[in-house]
Amino acid sequence: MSFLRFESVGFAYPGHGPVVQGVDLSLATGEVHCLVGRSGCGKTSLLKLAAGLLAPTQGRVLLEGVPSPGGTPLGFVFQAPTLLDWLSVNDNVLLPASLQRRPGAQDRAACAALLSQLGLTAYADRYPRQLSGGQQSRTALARALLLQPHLLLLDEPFASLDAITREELQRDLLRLARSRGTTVLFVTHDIGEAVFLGDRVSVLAGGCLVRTFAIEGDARVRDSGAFGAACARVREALGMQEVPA
Amino acid sequence: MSFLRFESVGFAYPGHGPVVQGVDLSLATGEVHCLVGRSGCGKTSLLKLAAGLLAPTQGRVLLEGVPSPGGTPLGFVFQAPTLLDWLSVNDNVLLPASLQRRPGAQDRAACAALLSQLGLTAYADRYPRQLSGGQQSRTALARALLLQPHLLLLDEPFASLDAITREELQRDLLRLARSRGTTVLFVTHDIGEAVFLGDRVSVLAGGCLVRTFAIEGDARVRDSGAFGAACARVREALGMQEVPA
Amino acid sequence: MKRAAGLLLLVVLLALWEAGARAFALSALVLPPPSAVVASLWKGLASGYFWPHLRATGVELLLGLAVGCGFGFGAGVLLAELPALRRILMPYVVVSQVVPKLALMPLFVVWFGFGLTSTVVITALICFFPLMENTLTGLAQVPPERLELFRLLGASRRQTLLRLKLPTGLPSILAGLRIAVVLALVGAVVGEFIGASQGLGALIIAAQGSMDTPLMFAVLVLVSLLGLAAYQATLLLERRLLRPYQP
Amino acid sequence: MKRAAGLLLLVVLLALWEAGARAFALSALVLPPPSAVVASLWKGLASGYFWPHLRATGVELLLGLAVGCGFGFGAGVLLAELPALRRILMPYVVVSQVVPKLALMPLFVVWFGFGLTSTVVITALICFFPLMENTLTGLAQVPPERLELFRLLGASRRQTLLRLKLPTGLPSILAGLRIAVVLALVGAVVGEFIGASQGLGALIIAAQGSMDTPLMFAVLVLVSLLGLAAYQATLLLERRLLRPYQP
Amino acid sequence: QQRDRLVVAGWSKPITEVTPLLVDEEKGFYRSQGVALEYVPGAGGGDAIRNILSGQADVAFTDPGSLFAALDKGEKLRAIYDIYPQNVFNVVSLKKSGIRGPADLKGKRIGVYSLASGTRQNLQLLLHQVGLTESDVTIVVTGLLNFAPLLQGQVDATAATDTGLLVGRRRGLGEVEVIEVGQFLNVSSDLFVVREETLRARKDVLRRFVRAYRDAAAWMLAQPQEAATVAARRAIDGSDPALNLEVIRLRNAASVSDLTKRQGLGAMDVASLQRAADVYRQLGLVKQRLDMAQVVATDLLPGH
Ligand SMILES: Nc1ncnc2c1ncn2[C@@H]1O[C@H](COP(=O)(O)OP(=O)(O)OP(=O)(O)O)[C@@H](O)[C@H]1O
Ligand SMILES: Nc1ncnc2c1ncn2[C@@H]1O[C@H](COP(=O)(O)OP(=O)(O)OP(=O)(O)O)[C@@H](O)[C@H]1O
Ligand SMILES: Cc1ncc(C[n+]2csc(CCO)c2C)c(N)n1
Ligand SMILES: [Mg+2]
Ligand SMILES: [Mg+2]
Repeated sequence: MSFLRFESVGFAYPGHGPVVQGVDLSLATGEVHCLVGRSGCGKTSLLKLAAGLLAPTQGRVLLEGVPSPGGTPLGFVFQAPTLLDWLSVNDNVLLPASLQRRPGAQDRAACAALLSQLGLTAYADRYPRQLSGGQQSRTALARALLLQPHLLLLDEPFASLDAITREELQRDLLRLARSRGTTVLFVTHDIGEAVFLGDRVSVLAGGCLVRTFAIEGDARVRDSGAFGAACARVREALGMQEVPA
Repeated sequence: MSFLRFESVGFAYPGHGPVVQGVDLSLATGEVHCLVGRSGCGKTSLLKLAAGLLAPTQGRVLLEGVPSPGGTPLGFVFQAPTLLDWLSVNDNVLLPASLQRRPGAQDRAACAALLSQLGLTAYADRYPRQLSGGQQSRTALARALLLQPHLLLLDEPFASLDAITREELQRDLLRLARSRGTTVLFVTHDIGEAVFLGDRVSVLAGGCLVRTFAIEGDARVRDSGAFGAACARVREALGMQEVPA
Repeated sequence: MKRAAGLLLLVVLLALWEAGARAFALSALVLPPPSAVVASLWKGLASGYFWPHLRATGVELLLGLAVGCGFGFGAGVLLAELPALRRILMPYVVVSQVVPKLALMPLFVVWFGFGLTSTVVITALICFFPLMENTLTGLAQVPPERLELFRLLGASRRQTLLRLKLPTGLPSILAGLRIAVVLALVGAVVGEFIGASQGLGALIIAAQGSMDTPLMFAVLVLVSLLGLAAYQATLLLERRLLRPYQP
Repeated sequence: MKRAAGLLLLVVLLALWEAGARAFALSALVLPPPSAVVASLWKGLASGYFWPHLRATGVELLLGLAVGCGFGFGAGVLLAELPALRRILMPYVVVSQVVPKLALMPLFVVWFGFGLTSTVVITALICFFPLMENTLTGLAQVPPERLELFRLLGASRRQTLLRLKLPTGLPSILAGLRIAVVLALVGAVVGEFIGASQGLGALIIAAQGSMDTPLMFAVLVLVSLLGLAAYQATLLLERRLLRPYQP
Repeated sequence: QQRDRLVVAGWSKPITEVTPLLVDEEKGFYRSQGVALEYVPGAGGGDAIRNILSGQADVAFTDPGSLFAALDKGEKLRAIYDIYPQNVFNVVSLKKSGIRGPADLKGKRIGVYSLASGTRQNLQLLLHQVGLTESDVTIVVTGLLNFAPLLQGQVDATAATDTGLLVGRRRGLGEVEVIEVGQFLNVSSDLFVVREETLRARKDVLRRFVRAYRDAAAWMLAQPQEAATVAARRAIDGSDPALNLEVIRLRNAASVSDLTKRQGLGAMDVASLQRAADVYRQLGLVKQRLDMAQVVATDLLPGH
């Protein structure tokens, strides 16, 4: 059984034309699936459909066999970091736990570990307004990871991070997903990132899924020829002529 | 005389340690200068110092010879698109003009041209909340460009754009800056972008300018070896070991 | 459906009141049954007795509201823009509010003369405060990034106020207006208790004087209807002004 | 500095008032000079005459404020969460506000008896509304993304209210509280105009009855001081609660 | 000893004027009659009557105007004691205004406390005596501080009571012309009124109350000095014993009449009340013909 499944899903915002059309896609448990596509093609909408934040106007979205949102614990990173201004970084990260219980020592330890992994330990007591843009994104990421959800829906989580942090976090994310069997749906504009992270990469255009590529294990090494070739195939599907060096 | 000049500039947010230290930098008129650096290293703060939104706690920032903010018309793109919710895309883009005068036919034409160039024509009458993340960034960019300012301060303007749009806009921006002699200070996390756009690329770390590279004209071609070499040098200055294919 | 539920509730309440008044055999001087109130209301309306009073109160309400909201809004803007002034003037504003207008009415009459002016002054004084407080709070709610944006765009103070702070604070300001409208009517009616020989407030006192409780309640019904109309008008205005906020 | 400016203004105003009262040789009946007011104030305080009344009003103010704010906040939350209820109940709320409490006082006396209860009810009724309106508005100001966040985190309705909507609406709610505090004092004093033999309101009426305008103004000074203290306490509370909002 | 609780609803706060109701602690007039007396305040004679109708009080301290109005609405009420047989209302004008008699009031602006007050009703009575009505003058509501607008020239005359005029004079009213309504229609100013039902059910307690009040009033007549001292403690407006004394002197004067000299304090003048009721009817203040003989209950007073 697939973990997350779109069945000919269509969606339109009330009063506007369709932004997602006839999307059929299923993610196996533990799969890391990347979504690329031009700005405005419907990636965020698809992610929100997966999370059950939007209800499909056509078809259905199944999460572990039940219409989303079911009971599956999921982590979501919004495209813009959505932090609560009146909570410190620490409390923002602990929010998912504190909504379920009094955060215990274990939660606090998990939070501290995430903050340290994301280079935010020194900022744990600051308020969001006192952070740089990238620090805010990382806080939002830490929050999504805190409860070790079975499904991660990430909307360009690394967009405002520098190359080093970004590559570190890509590796961390991959390790984490593999070790815990977390299913990941990952939206990105960076084709290299998609190829590096994804078991499969889907290309979305005008709300339709135009192609899905399976990425072979040897394409995972960034300076391999297979990596470059996979990137080239995705770029082509996106309609880009030029290929990089 | 340099157009924009930092003279041993230091800055600290009240109650916190310094985030910008001893920065000396000057941009010639018409120069496109890219700023790269790890998340939290002080790029946004430096940009705000240039704009006069922050006042240096040490040294001074001179814009056309006078302490910033002087009278120099400048365009600023914030790291997060800062649009006014109650105005349509059109009105958001026209805002800089409408704060100076009743927007005339010329302003409206400039706005329409920008929207078309940025692929937003169809969205001119929408409100910001009805846009995708990338569409919002583009709206903010259009607003910064509307009045053809002499100085552009751009804080990761293309971060949430897909590769195609991004490369198109990079070319458009370069053309525009060259033709009008606009000085540009451009913050990005994408080293390729920095090398492609910049006449010079500065690397910031912990609030200090650690290196500034001049990019030769032949490094401007993306699939050239010079481009790769320039990228590699910047990566190295940033402390990245690994080099791409 | 909702309208029906509302109407049903009204009918049930009135029936309970009528039944209560009958069951406890309460004197009509204490709590008249709704039937008596309706009869009195009808008589007053049909004979034209109420109209001049309704008009007088309506005019005072509108004038007082205009003056009070004008000053309240103006003061809110001023004190929001000049925080130093706030610390100095706020005590006077608070004092002007907590001092019962009813007690000062005799002096108002001495200062402003009888009739319209005094009542309008009271009305304005009363509805001034909520609008001021909410304007003050609303204008302060602008996110700092947007203020930075306006600074960068070289917006004047006036423009920042009119085109950024005001739209941002609008929901809060309109909440103040809703409170102000309601208080203004109370102000007008209470002002008429002492300073006037016309208007619904004067009518209430006159009815009390002749111990005509059904008449008094009939007038209270008129006051309520006037209040509901004014509140509804505010809601309509609000819906119009806030349209771009809920796309 | 600001404190000094404020004090200076006060002194200037009082001096003007005193000079005016002397220059026009106004009868104390029309406007007593501040010196007479201060003398009366001093006498009342020193002889202990004022204390029981001040206490009575203080107690009513606190009780009325607690009840009124409790209900106002509760109603605001309820109507914000159940918009259908809002359309049905709002007319009753508006009516309860525009009907002058002074006119209803006799009924309150019938229902709630004399003294404390009636005055507390009036006070509560009066300060209920601004808090309700501002709570209603404040809770609606949550940006939709944050609501989505809470939905995703599986927050219950209660949690969304307590941990998202409430903190977001806090500035607006506190503006409502500032208005409520001020209105509550007016409510308590006006309630005492009719239904009480104790309290600053009763004292005002008694002073008017014996045309002792200096005494009346002295009591008004007490009312003002009480109001300023209550308002200042609200500001302090506000500063504490809003601390995380202004980092 | 078990005492019977009895609540008196007044038209005012517990002020010096009603000292006889406030002195039980010191003088024990009511205690000794086995009555536990309580006082509830009101703002006007109408309040007092409403408070007995709603069961909040047993006895109303109210003016005849309010009594007539309530009777006119069909309430079953009985007057049991004439507190002030003298009409204490007057119309005050500045000397320079040239108003000497009621006829001079035509076309003038005249202040009243409120549209619901006895000052207005008595002004109407006065105007009626010289064939004028309210529409021949301009009625202006001034509130309790009614002499301020008179001094400032915003009204030409103002309706007041004897105590009002007294305190007004003390506060510097100056030379004034006073037209006393009592000169034209000397009807009682205040009565004790009860519901018929109360009279039936609690006749004995009421009788003891009336006796006690009469003793208190007699004491106030005999010992005005002492009364003024006690009032300084008990009355909300009594902080100045010298003023208290003057107020008490006026109330003492209003408490006695030829009739009371003959029949004792509180004696009811049915004929005078009937005359007043008839005038109220002519004025349109009441609609029905009221038969005061049916309303007055004289059998509570000693000597009956
Ligand atoms: N308002 C503030 N108060 C205190 N510290 C702040 C504030 N804003 C930013 N900082 C701190 O200053 C440092 C530099 O911030 P800045 O926003 O300039 O970083 P940046 O280089 O733009 O990072 P990013 O790439 O993540 O946007 C960061 O460590 C940040 O935590
Ligand atoms: N609330 C809304 N109402 C109407 N249209 C909307 C709304 N939100 C998004 N859209 C439109 O739906 C389309 C898809 O939006 P979506 O946010 O899914 O794009 P995206 O692929 O995430 O783009 P980006 O890369 O720019 O974030 C866009 O054209 C956008 O204009
Ligand atoms: C001695 C005496 N003085 C004044 C009044 C006051 N008063 C007279 S009638 C009335 C209200 C009528 O509804 C009021 C307040 C009084 N009763 N007795
Ligand atoms: Mg998106
Ligand atoms: Mg930044």
